[in-house]
Amino acid sequence: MSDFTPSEMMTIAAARALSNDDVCFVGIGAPSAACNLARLTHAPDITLIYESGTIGTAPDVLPLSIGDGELCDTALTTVSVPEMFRYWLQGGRITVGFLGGAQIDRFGNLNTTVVGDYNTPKVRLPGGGGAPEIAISSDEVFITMKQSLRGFVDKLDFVTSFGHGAGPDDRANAGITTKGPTRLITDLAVWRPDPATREFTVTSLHPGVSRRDIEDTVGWTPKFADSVEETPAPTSEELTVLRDIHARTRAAHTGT
Amino acid sequence: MSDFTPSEMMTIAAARALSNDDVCFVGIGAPSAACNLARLTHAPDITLIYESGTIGTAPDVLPLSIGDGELCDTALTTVSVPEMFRYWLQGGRITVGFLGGAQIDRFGNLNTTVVGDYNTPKVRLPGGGGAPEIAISSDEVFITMKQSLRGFVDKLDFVTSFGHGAGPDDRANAGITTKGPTRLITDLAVWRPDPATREFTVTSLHPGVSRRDIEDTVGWTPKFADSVEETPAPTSEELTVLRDIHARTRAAHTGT
Amino acid sequence: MATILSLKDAVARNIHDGDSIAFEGFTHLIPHAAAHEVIRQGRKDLTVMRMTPDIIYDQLIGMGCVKKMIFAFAGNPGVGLLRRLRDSVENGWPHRIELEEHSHAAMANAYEAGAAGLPCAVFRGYRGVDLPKVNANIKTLTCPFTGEELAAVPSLRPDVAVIHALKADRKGNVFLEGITGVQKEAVLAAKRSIVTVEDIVDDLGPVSSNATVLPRWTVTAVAKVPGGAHPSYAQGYYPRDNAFYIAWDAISADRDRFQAWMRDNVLNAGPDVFAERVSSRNSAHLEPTA
Amino acid sequence: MATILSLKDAVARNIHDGDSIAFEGFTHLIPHAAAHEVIRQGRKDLTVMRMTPDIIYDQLIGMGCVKKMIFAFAGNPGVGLLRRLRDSVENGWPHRIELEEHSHAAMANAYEAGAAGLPCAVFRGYRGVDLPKVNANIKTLTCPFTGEELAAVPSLRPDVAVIHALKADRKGNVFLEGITGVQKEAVLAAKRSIVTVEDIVDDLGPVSSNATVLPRWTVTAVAKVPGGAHPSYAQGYYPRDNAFYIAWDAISADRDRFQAWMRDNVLNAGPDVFAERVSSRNSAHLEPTA
Repeated sequence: MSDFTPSEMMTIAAARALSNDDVCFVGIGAPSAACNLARLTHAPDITLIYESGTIGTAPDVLPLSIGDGELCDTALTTVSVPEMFRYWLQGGRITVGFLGGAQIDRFGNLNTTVVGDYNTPKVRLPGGGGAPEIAISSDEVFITMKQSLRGFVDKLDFVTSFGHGAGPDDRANAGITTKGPTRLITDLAVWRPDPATREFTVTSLHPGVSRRDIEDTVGWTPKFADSVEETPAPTSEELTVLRDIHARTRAAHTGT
Repeated sequence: MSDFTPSEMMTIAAARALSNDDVCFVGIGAPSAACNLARLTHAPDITLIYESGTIGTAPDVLPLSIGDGELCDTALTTVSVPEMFRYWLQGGRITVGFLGGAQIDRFGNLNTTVVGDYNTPKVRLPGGGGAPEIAISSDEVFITMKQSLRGFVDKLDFVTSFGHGAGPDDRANAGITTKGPTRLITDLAVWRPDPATREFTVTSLHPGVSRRDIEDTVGWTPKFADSVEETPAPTSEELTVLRDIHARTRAAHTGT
Repeated sequence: MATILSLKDAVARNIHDGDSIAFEGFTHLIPHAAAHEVIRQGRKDLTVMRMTPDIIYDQLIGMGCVKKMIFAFAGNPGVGLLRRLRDSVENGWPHRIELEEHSHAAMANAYEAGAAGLPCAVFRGYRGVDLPKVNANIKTLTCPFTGEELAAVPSLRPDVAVIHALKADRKGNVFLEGITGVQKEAVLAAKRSIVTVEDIVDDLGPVSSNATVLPRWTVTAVAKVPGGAHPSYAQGYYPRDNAFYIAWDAISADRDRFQAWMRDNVLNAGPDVFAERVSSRNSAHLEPTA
Repeated sequence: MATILSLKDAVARNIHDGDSIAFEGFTHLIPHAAAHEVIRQGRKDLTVMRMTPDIIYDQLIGMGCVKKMIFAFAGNPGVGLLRRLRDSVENGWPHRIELEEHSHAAMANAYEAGAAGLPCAVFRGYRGVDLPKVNANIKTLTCPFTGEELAAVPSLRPDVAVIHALKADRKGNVFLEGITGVQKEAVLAAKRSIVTVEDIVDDLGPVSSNATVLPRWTVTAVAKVPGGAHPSYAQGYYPRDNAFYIAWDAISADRDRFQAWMRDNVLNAGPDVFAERVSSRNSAHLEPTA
């Protein structure tokens, strides 16, 4: 039970949220691991799409980039990037978009653009990439991030992709018809939006995590659901499959 | 010298107007014969594009439709129809668009939509197809039609594709930056737009054709250039190649 | 998610009276067998759309299935006019259909916009011509950067797209190649789709990594109908039956002859006749390559 | 019309100080050798655009070639931030570049609109976010049929597009396959184009009828540079050198180390080094398939 890391728990909890019928727009890092773990365990027919254009891909190792050759080699088909954004994302064919970021606020708005002022940034982050439109065109959005005071902030320096704005009507007011972030899966907990306020609320704590751990790692006063569950610990199958992927991936990426 | 038909002369005169560097958007019928005749005689490197998506095609027989399998089999590549209209035609990559029609006026405006009133037509013609945008996006337009009082009219029943409107400024006024119809090649003559008025003017009469023949087959008083040339008669090579294509085509289309 | 069905069931479950339907296929892969099944099942009041309504729509119109047609070029390619369409528009037989007329560029862009989930398509078109005067669905908008006025048409988002493809695998992933026209766009733009195929195979085989493949979860129903495009063609399977296109001109010229042909070849026939049509024509000189 | 040239001549003839250039390639087929040649020839004041400015733009920026960058995601994929870009933006070394920032969807649509000859791209995007507040090139327009407000950005139409492809034939027709990104759009949107290729062959061979082929008359210059995408990859020729991407983080972390690396591997080298890089890595376990 104690033989897993918070990072593994995060990936495994994210994988469990996916189903066989999902069509996922996968980002790099934890989302890629979670999606492929789901595919290799309980959701063998899940469709994974990377924004490089690969549709229905089934990589044996995790890609370092969103366009590694492995993704194309194992895909059902590979389309151009304009087509990916027009027909597949904007066309409304993605059930789950996965996002992460450098900063998140309690409503699931994300910042991957700058720390500090936009024109004179303290840290120039990579920018939004696909995120602004993944956030509005996917049926729903799952966010995976490790909790930290630097990342979980009261107010974003820049809104790169839209979550729930500041409350229940803000997506509709911005002309957005999709659900937005429905799960925030961290290394400590699973959060879901409060049905009334849309603020992310802890619904499940990972094994061994306390409410105090949550409070110490977010820059606002976190809300907890009326009944907070304990996230089931990783099964040995989940851990074995995940570690095997990571081992294959490390070997492939370091060229050993 | 007399051993050719007016129709053959029309096709051969049209073929001669094409060069090795042209990228032609080919229509069915006389344009297709002219373009392939050019390819098989003086312009072997001409690029022929059919709106079905075939780029750089080199059919051995003339297609009956703009999408016969022969076109795809011999093409450099075949793209989707939306791409054909967006990247290749609208993208400004066509040097010569070929058009014809049921009715033409003296400014090269064409009607392929209806004879009579639009809502209660005497004859419901096929409609514009690709013509409205071929007429505005190709660098220049060649028109091939057989002369007749029914087809060469003083006033069109319907403007399906735009030529020179009613004079020299009308293309610019409609927001069109391309040259428009620069040649009208008929079974009797070659016409070119008057540089000042843009009205089609006879610049070359086919062998054996009189001015009276022209006047008898158009529904307006035709203009002649200051010096009207005689179209050189078909060479034996031109005739042989053209007749060979037609013979191969007839055999293929009737299934014999 | 694709279900593999008989053509009869695929049509019965997915096409209803009053639906808007795109039977697409740009000269290649026109879904004739599926249209015949729709006629056989007596569907009515259909809004049909198609860039190039040729024989397939002449038959639907002549049999009275159509209320409205959205189109750009209505002709028997290389042969002439559509006589059943003309009889409807000019003489009201069997009834007068409503027409919404566009250019090819407009419809190609409108399917593309439909596949892309947009409400309208924007392109450079219709300048100087009369069609915008008779079609209220042609409007303009202005580029906010250059001030250029561009044409706009509503995106096409039919209830059902019907296409013919080369093959599908047993999961329902669909492969097409060659002149692919607007079929992929039509399927992605539609609420439901029916795909007839030459063959259903275990594996789509060694196709290009960029092959035109419709994933099973974008398709509603797949039905195997060998020859189902005839008299159109299926690249690598059988060529276009140009002689039939020429023959249609005479068949369709006369109401009685048209009705007799439809009775013998559609109403009293089934999807199986398509395999016979292409095998009798082509077995001598064409080997399927796939 | 394509001319087959050395890379040196292709760059000298087609890329000038002050040009706007799209070096494209979406993880696959990134034209590293061509960018190195541009650096070697000392081009300045370039406006560079790229959906995903990774190492290739970190190098151009660090060497002072860039005046302005139009981009959507500036990172070393899967590794971290771009340290030369950060040093320019945060510290002004070697000088501060101007940024025009978009999303991937916006840039993909903007290349597509450029290829399509349109002045702007129209899509559903940028809702609720801050980028439109800091980028005046993000505007809106309204669908004339539904009233929906859509995003608009200017189309991207660079002076020069630079891409790496798999092969060309001797006439200059170019073939690419796999993850094709926005390269075809970038070439068709540009005034001029340079294409480096793994090989120049008599005939492109038995490719799919729908293969991604750029006809010779859409390309300005073709140069054979085997390995020219390294550390990116060429499908069927050599894999992505992920270890190099990881190593770049340390090389680029320090100004001196960066300059030494550029001196040894770019300024004092030539296009031939790329073939060595991929052959030494891959000959043991990878056979070119084409």
